[in-house]
Amino acid sequence: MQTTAAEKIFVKGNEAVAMAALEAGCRCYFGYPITPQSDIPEYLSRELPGLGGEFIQAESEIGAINMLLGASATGVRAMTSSSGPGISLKQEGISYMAGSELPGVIIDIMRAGPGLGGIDASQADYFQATRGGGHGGYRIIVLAPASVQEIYDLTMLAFDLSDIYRMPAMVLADSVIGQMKESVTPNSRPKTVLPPKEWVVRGRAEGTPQNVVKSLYLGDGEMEAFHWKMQARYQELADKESRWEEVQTADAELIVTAFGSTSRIAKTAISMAREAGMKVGLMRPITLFPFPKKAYAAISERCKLFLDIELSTGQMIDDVRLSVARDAEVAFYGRPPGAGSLPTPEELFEQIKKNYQACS
Amino acid sequence: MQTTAAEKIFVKGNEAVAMAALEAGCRCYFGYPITPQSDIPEYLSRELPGLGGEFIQAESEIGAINMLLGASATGVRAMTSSSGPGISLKQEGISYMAGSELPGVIIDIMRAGPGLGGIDASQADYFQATRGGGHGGYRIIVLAPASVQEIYDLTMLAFDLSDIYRMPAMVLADSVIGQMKESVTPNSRPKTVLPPKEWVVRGRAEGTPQNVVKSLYLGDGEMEAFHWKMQARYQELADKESRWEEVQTADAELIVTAFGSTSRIAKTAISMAREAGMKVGLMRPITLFPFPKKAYAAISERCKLFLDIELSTGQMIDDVRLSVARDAEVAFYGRPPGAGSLPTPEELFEQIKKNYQACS
Amino acid sequence: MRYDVFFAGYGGQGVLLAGNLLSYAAIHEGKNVSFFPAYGVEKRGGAAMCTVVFADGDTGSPVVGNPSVSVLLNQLSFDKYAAKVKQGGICIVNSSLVDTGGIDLPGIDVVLVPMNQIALEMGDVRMVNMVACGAYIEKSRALKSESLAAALKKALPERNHKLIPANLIAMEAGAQAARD
Amino acid sequence: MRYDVFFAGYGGQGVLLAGNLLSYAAIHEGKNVSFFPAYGVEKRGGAAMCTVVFADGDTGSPVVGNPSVSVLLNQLSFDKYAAKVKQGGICIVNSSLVDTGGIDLPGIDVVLVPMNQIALEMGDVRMVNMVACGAYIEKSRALKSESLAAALKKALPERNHKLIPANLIAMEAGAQAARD
Amino acid sequence: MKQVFTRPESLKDVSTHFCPGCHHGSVHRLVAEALDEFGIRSRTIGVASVGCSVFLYGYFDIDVIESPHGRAPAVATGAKRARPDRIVFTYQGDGDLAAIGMSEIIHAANRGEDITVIFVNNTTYGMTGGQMAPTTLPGQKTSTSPYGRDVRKDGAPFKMAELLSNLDGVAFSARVALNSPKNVIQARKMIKTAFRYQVEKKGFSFIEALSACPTNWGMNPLDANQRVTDELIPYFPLGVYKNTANL
Amino acid sequence: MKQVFTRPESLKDVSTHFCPGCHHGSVHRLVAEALDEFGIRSRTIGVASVGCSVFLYGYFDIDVIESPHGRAPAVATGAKRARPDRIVFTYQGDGDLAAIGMSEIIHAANRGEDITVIFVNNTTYGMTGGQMAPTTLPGQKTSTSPYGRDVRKDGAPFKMAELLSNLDGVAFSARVALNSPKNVIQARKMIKTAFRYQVEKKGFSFIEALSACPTNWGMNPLDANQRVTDELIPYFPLGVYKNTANL
Amino acid sequence: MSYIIIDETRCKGCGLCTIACPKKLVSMSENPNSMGYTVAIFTGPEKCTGCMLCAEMCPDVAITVFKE
Amino acid sequence: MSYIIIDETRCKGCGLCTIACPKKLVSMSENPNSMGYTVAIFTGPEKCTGCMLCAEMCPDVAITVFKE
Ligand SMILES: Cc1ncc(C[n+]2csc(CCOP(=O)(O)OP(=O)(O)O)c2C)c(N)n1
Ligand SMILES: Cc1ncc(C[n+]2csc(CCOP(=O)(O)OP(=O)(O)O)c2C)c(N)n1
Ligand code: SF4
Ligand code: SF4
Ligand code: SF4
Ligand code: SF4
Ligand code: SF4
Ligand code: SF4
Ligand SMILES: [Mg+2]
Ligand SMILES: [Mg+2]
Repeated sequence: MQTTAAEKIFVKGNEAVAMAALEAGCRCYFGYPITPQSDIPEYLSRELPGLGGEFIQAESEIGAINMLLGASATGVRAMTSSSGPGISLKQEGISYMAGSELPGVIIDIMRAGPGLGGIDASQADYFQATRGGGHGGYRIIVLAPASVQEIYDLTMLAFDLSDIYRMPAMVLADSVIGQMKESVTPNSRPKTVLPPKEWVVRGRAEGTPQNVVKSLYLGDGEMEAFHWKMQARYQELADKESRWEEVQTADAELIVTAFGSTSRIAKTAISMAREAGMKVGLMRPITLFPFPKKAYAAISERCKLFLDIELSTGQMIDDVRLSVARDAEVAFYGRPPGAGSLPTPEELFEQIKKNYQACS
Repeated sequence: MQTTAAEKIFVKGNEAVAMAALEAGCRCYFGYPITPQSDIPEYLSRELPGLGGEFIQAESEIGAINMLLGASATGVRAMTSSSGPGISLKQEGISYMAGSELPGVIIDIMRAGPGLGGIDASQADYFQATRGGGHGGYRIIVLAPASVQEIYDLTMLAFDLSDIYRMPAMVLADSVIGQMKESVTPNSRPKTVLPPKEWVVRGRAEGTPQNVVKSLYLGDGEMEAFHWKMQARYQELADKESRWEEVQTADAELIVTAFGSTSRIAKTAISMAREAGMKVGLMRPITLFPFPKKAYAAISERCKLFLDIELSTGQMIDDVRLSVARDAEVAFYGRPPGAGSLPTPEELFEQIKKNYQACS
Repeated sequence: MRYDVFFAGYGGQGVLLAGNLLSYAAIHEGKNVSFFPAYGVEKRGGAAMCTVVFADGDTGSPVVGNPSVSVLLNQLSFDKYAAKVKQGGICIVNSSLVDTGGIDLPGIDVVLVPMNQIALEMGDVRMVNMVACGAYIEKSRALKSESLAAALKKALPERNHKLIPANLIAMEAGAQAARD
Repeated sequence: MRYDVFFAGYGGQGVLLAGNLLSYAAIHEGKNVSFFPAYGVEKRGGAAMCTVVFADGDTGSPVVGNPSVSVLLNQLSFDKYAAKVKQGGICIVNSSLVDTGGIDLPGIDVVLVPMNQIALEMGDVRMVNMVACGAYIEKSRALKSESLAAALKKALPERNHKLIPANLIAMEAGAQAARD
Repeated sequence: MKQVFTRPESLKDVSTHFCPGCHHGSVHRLVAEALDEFGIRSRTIGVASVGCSVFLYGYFDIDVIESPHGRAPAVATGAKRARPDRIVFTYQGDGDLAAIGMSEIIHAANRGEDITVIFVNNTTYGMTGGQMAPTTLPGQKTSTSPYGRDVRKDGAPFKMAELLSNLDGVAFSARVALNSPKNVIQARKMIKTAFRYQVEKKGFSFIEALSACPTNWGMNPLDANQRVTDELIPYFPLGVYKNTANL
Repeated sequence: MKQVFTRPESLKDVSTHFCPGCHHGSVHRLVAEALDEFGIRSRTIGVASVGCSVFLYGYFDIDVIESPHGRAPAVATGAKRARPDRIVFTYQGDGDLAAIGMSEIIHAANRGEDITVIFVNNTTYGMTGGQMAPTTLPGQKTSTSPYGRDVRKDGAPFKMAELLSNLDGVAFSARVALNSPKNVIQARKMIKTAFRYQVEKKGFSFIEALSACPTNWGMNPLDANQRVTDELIPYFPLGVYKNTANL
Repeated sequence: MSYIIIDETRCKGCGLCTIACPKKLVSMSENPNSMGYTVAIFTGPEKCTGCMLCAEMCPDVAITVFKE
Repeated sequence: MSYIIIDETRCKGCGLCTIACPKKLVSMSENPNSMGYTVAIFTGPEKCTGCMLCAEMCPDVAITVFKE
């Protein structure tokens, strides 16, 4: 890492993740190589040993997520990272972590799918991340950065939220954000007050209660009670932790909505539209779960036309539709993932024009 | 299997699945034991060898789904079955099958989750089934039976639809349907005209083109084209294959909507409501993907109040909300899965009363 | 008509066989039947329950909140399920193992049958479930006893068909006890 | 001001290093920078591309559909990307390897620089990317050459710092060629 | 009068859900005795697997992590690496360890994780109702091998104690049985050795315990116990397969 | 003049994407020659894995199924059981087979599936850029073992040809190399034997091919080739580890 | 003189103790406990050596042994 | 007299053939092919025995061997 005069460093998104994890006090990393995120384990394999931490290249993504489960259960901060196929393999483990109320950070640098797909940027794993690709109807925290600085900051936030709400937290980005280099101010770990981890499995010393990390609930009504407890926690998350960015929405007649890398492309397209005299704004969810429903509802009181842009055939659009006012319209422009399919600002500008004209 | 005079047989839902698979010409089964579906492999381990078929108890659910992939690629009819944790483990394989346009039938007898959870009935894996728990934004056909006869019939249908549309098809039930015994008429295989499988990998004989089953698309725009092709196929599915059951919806002022086992419980509750003079009907989706959007839209033109009932904190409700008219209201009553949490008809009747009164 | 009956006991008391038997009897009478079992986590000695619904038309819900008839074979089942019986319904209790403790179940016809004792008298404590079935058809009149006789052939594996006569006698004894 | 430049060539031509170098130069001038690379599937000899966007304010999209400046180092890149250059933009071409085939790019300033030849003359064909950078700053005037000199220290690993003077000469040669 | 045999402290004073004659109970007790012996209860983390032993936390008075089916060695790896001063053991069935969990056990063993693995081989899937396991004997009928295990299609039973001893990372590997007092006493010795290896940070230690599952074998407890003698031990010979201290 | 050496028919007449000096190309050719030799091209199904060899279909003129990373043995099992008269082989890298795919290879081998497995061991993850593999040598630096493989934490490299030969289901297991004409010729013989076993329905056959990955070893092709001689072969001895026809 | 105590509530009637005792001092009763298991009983303190083999064998840790 | 033909478009210049030939009849040129690889060249048909070792060694199957 070379630092500039301004203390900024110019790094890849993936490297920023690794740096932020270390700053957040993460001392255990378990992962399995997969493009386009392998810079993360590579960086940590260099840095963790010197910090007294543990780096394991697991035998598989399943090994990795279960090592994360084991480490998190003992109360340390730990992380794994992967991409599409590997994240699919982790679904059972994530479900167990959610069912065991375990924290733990999962980085998902999305690539094109389904199947082996390709290594190009994708947003087609939105459903998998936000709806729980695993069984049992749990949810996890999902944070969607749109810049290298933000992936740094959100990785740190993921550790805090995960500890506070006792559930896995995922940073959901794609190969644009993971491979892109930008200048980053390596912020130090925020002084968030974290709840004590009394539930930790670390040996049942005399006089302390037995701690058990488990997801098995067999007593009458126990599992149901767990679900309602989680439901309340999700609501609390929505109330306290919803994050989003609005750009020029105040006077907008068309609101583009997009997350992560697409929001970056959209921003330039919106500048082009503004230059062309169109009142266009951007609504970018930063937390995908909790989805900033209220913010969408509020915006849609004043602007009735949305254009949702995704690197998929449309997934977040469900959340947008379920959030906006009933009389709002949500148009869609999707470029499913794959080589040569990343939209350009010019292309999105055309879409904005088309929809803007349709409305006026 | 004992047969009655009427040629009906009295069997468990799980056994009906196995019988239907054999009738559909399924000759390869790959699975791993898990409650509450182990009757399926047990039945097939007895019957397949005698039919010249192959039964493999795979080393794991991952082994099983990949054996299914391999067998399906050669053009035979093949199947796997599992429940929550096992289905989570199959997600990568399902994504590969979807990405490779492979047919194949997956039976999911849902149990309580997340994690190890419990073996009681659940509908909390609706999102996993219908949104693709795996990566890459694919969808699979999802059929939701509500009786033993229907799980028999839909299992056979799953094989046909899977072959016709070249995508995995899932029968999504729960331990109520899987463990329940009812009389079944063992219908014979419908005479559906199936498309020839020219894509099959069976050895590249001279003069025939090389066949490759793969999900890797690296050429510019290739993967995107694949996504749009699939999107068109999903639309075709929605147009041609949407299935649902309506009961007494014509004059209904409140429409209960539920799938699978809950719809059965709801039916009795609705009878109770009708007896009490309330105009209540039932809308039961049989295909969860494709979701019968148009049917919901049509009903919601005449009835504005829906009560969605699920064994979860609410998943199908998203699809209901996204399908009904904008001015329709969708209330929710959920019993998340777990021991002692199966709702009773009496309980649902109370919910119907409450919502019915609220509306009138 | 739509009938429902709920059986509960511990594993080994033959609860599921009883449910199966009634199911086959109902099928014999041309009814539609839903038989819905449930178990505890133990392989041996755990709880076992089942619900049988039969009707001329649709069986509707396989789950019944307030059964019209419950047959409760041990204390745990009684404590947990007796109060759930529908108003006007019947609660048949294995009084050999259950202490009803003078519990009052207003509006419910509580029928005490010393099933273990009767079964032992018949020579095999494992016939508790047959005694229970006898008591059930006697009190509910939902099925004919000929149907149960026919059903035994379906519900029992071939190798146990020799036990059918003994089972029929046990049923009759159960019916008799319930009548008294 | 917001600047963007697109580099493309085959692996081994140093496309990514060139992008990094310009990035550091822009950072040196206090700009915000987004450097976005892309590769083909081959480990060796495949395609390599990158886009650098730098601005005083937000860099916005790291993806650029119609670059203001493209630097195309081989035939494949030229064939695929030349026509994408923005109207009024600049297309710098490695004429040592690219046959522009008399293709007409109206509204685009096509600058032919025989980069391989120049690099070979400088003694090392691997300096093609430096020649390209020189041509770029000459034509775009987006960055100062001092900044590139400073940037070399950041972009090159320590062990290669001895090559900096040679690289600077190569850049100057590239600039010179573009000027002519 | 001195009480010479009593329940180990690390075992809770409760009844188990195990069936009559199930050897899981015996293995539980021996593990608890080892924890008592080394005085490590208060720093031990048990890693339960999915199978009849899933209620480990109900019986052992120690902290417990319940892992997904087959993944206990990975979970234990995470826990041990995070807390190297703790004693970490897994307790796994044959379906768990040798079928779905094959990759995790092989890799944890090969890495030489400093953990102890207690592997209960009862030649069947107990919890799910007696399906064929990777250790089901040739010809053995189970609910998914109704015509008996056919080695030509299902393969031969895995001998895990032997297989793992081929890996450099394994410090100790032994197979024991619980079918006679003598074997129980020998099993205790082996289980203690396995934990001693961990206490002394000597690396990965592995115990395979041949166990009876009367319920799924369709036998009464005495016959099931006899089957261990007559069928299991001849196929899976008892003994120490690796002992690096001896090397 | 007779053309004595030419490209096998089963290999398409195209350039590969492999790096200069990569032995994947050599292994491809030898497998193609075996298909030619037995005249089985038209009934062969290749099962590709994920790794540098993922483009199998681009180079072999045969039908191909591409499997998820590590799962080729399961995919091949499904294909072979469905079509027992076809010749089915997998082609897998060391990351694919010995890391993520450990369970699948062990179980397919143990079941004695009638397939042939070609295992290319280049001691690294080629496709993803040179991370540590389960076969990375002690001390070898890779992008995720920047200080060299530490056997105390990472374990010793797996010797798959030896490990698998412990399983009853394995009929043939051999290790070959491509670093000299002599070894190439020997490799051809072994690969042909492996396919012959399948043609004759003799069961599971396994070939481990030690291979150079100049790119990720950071070496030129000649040095990489030399490393196979100097470092790989001494650690992974060549030879036949199991040959049931000889037993 | 030694003796053993069999905890009735824990005994599951498996009978393994009966084959373990070299003196055949444990046998099965006909009495079911609260779980329905017919439990084992100790038949002779006279000959008991306190060798603990019965206790070693009991999977349910239902036996306590006392020795002089 | 035997000889070999090296397919220029296939050769990746790895040099493995040069160490394979017992007669040292293959060497590396300075000429890059269309992919930029400097290809191998056959230097002497006089001494070639047609032993095929060069071809066996070539990972890219770029060599064809002709023998009398
Ligand atoms: C992923 C997954 N697959 C399957 C199951 C179902 N399951 C629970 S326990 C078990 C096997 C138990 O057998 P074993 O490991 O031998 O333990 P035992 O009960 O015999 O002691 C299985 C397959 C599960 N819980 N999770
Ligand atoms: C589930 C999953 N995890 C990870 C990857 C990424 N991946 C692709 S190839 C590969 C390893 C390749 O190494 P190896 O098997 O040794 O083959 P080689 O390229 O060396 O021939 C990995 C980890 C993937 N595609 N899928
Ligand atoms: S089923 Fe078998 S393993 Fe499980 S508790 Fe019963 S006897 Fe033990
Ligand atoms: S990266 Fe290595 S294994 Fe892959 S093609 Fe290049 S040399 Fe071969
Ligand atoms: S202690 Fe020994 S002698 Fe006494 S009862 Fe037990 S086994 Fe028999
Ligand atoms: S061994 Fe234990 S559980 Fe079994 S009969 Fe004897 S005392 Fe009872
Ligand atoms: S055939 Fe033999 S002698 Fe001729 S060039 Fe090749 S290696 Fe040399
Ligand atoms: S071995 Fe083949 S690819 Fe390598 S230099 Fe010789 S001819 Fe070229
Ligand atoms: Mg077992
Ligand atoms: Mg490799």
